[in-house]
Amino acid sequence: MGIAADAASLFDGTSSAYSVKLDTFEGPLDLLLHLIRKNELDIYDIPIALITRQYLEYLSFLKELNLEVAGDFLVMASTLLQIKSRMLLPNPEPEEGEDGQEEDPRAELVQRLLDYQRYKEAGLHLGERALLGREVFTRRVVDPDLSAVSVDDGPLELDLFDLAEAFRLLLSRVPTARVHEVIGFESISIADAINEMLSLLQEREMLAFEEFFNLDDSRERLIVTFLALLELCRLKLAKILQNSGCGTIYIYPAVTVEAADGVNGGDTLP
Amino acid sequence: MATPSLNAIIEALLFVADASLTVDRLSELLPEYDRATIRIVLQELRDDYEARQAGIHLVEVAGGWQLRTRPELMPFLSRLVKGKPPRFSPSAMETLAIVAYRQPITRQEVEYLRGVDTGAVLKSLLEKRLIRILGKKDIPGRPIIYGTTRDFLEIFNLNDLKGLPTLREMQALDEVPIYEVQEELPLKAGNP
Amino acid sequence: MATPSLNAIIEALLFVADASLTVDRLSELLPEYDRATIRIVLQELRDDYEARQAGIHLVEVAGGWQLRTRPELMPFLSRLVKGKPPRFSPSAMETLAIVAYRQPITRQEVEYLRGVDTGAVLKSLLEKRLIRILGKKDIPGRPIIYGTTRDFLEIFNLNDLKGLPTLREMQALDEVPIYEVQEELPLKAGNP
Repeated sequence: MGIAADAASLFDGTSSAYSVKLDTFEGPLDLLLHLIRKNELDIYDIPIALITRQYLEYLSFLKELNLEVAGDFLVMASTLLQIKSRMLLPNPEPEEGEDGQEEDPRAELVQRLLDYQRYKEAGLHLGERALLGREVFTRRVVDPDLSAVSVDDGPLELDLFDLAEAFRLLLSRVPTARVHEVIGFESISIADAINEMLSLLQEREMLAFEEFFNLDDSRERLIVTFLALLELCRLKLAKILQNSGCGTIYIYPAVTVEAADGVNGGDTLP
Repeated sequence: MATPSLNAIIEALLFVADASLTVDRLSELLPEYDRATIRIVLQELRDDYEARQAGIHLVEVAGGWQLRTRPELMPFLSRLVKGKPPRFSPSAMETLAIVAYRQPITRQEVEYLRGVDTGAVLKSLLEKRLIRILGKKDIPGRPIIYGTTRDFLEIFNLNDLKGLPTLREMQALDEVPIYEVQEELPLKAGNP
Repeated sequence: MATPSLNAIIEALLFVADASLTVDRLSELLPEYDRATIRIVLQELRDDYEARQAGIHLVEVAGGWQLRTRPELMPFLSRLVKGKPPRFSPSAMETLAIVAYRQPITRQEVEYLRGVDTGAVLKSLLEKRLIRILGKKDIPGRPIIYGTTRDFLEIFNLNDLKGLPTLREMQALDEVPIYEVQEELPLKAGNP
């Protein structure tokens, strides 16, 4: 493979820099692992000053080549500098409430490097498997006799990404003015609440105002429920009735789904 | 299986081929073997399948060789096509997405967004129980308003509509992250 | 062949199926046979192919059974098979491994582990149907959570996620570079 080896020689400036693909490191963690390996360092005791210097050297080298240094690399650079400066500071007195164990400022970085190394390796192993379509093949021929008998009556299999992506693509295609015109209300949770209420009303035909509200619900939820109720009334999908000034408020479905006229819940009430 | 046998190689080639393979084609694919041997192996394979009374047999068709299922098995095989998940067209997905994200919504509004007639698609979504009629909007013409169903949530494995990925999240997958303005880093080598 | 044997029927079904067939699906297709018998026949067929050193073998993949060519035959088959083989960049493999081992996982968590922005990689894995949106995490902001798909299992020749090799314990970094370490790979998806 020798990808890392190429990068190393490139980095040392000992080989023709331009012949090598520079996009060699998958990210700052990859670069750090490379530096640790190259210097034969103990990952549990990284000499942070050395590593930081070499890391920054690499970045300035990229800059010299007029290559854009990805933001992720800069983020890591500032992390390294931060760790370095924390290590330069004298050990502060352990704060009250702490167990006196001073945490190594490098600890989090070490853990990330170990994790990263593990997943990078796992990725390599995955890639070495016999892959369908690469090493291994199935028969992908549709039997002509069978394709004639086409009855699609199985369960639907749909993918959430496809749905969301379909919507995103549509909106990117449609002029924004049109999109905004159609938007009734933004919040999906109100739509949810409306759906729930309509289901409830279909089952019960009449509900007391209180039944919509669960006292355990969060404030936000109560507000959403109330807004949904108002929306239902605005759309004329629900009716509100109250017996007396302080009596119970009842909600009725006002949906015109061919309601058989006659005795329904609404008529029996005063 | 140290070196694969020619029998295995030809069997696998016949298996993946999307049409019958002639001896010519096989010789072309396997220049390291001679035609006569290839021909013998084909006959051996055919006899093997025959002897095993397998579900597949090797037949000569249109001047070439092809693995096929035995015709007697057709009644069993045709069951396989039944109960397959129905095909879902891009326009159905788009319409479903609009209803999901913009409900309650009228057909007119859906069509305004899509720019095409959507009656048939809405009907088919209703039949598949992915959307439902919520009621009629109280505006002139009293158009029907649509929303999604419980089945819709189940198919997409959602607890509620809040589980739908937001537009912003979908767009974020395309975007290069914008880093907050960074202070100039001391990129020069050496200690500060 | 008067009455076709169950072996022949199942072999033919496997031959024409466009994805792996689970025992459940086979029982559904063959109500006249019981599950236990179907299971036995599948094992018999697998052993048969094995014993014949055929070019095809019957493997357990993505929870079902599928006829596939043997990996050793790839050099011969690539001459015939059209279409580009799947190719994955190191960053795609890294990301896929993280999603596979850590699912359900958010984009933010993936990015913390990789140290780089991963939006584009996630999107391409979503488009290749190797990962999917599982839903949203119940934490503030409700970020999308990702997991692997059935296609992932099929393409990577895995029967289930438990079939993923266990992550190796860390080795000292100054030892052999990791990519030179060759572990024996479980090329067969079937159970031992």
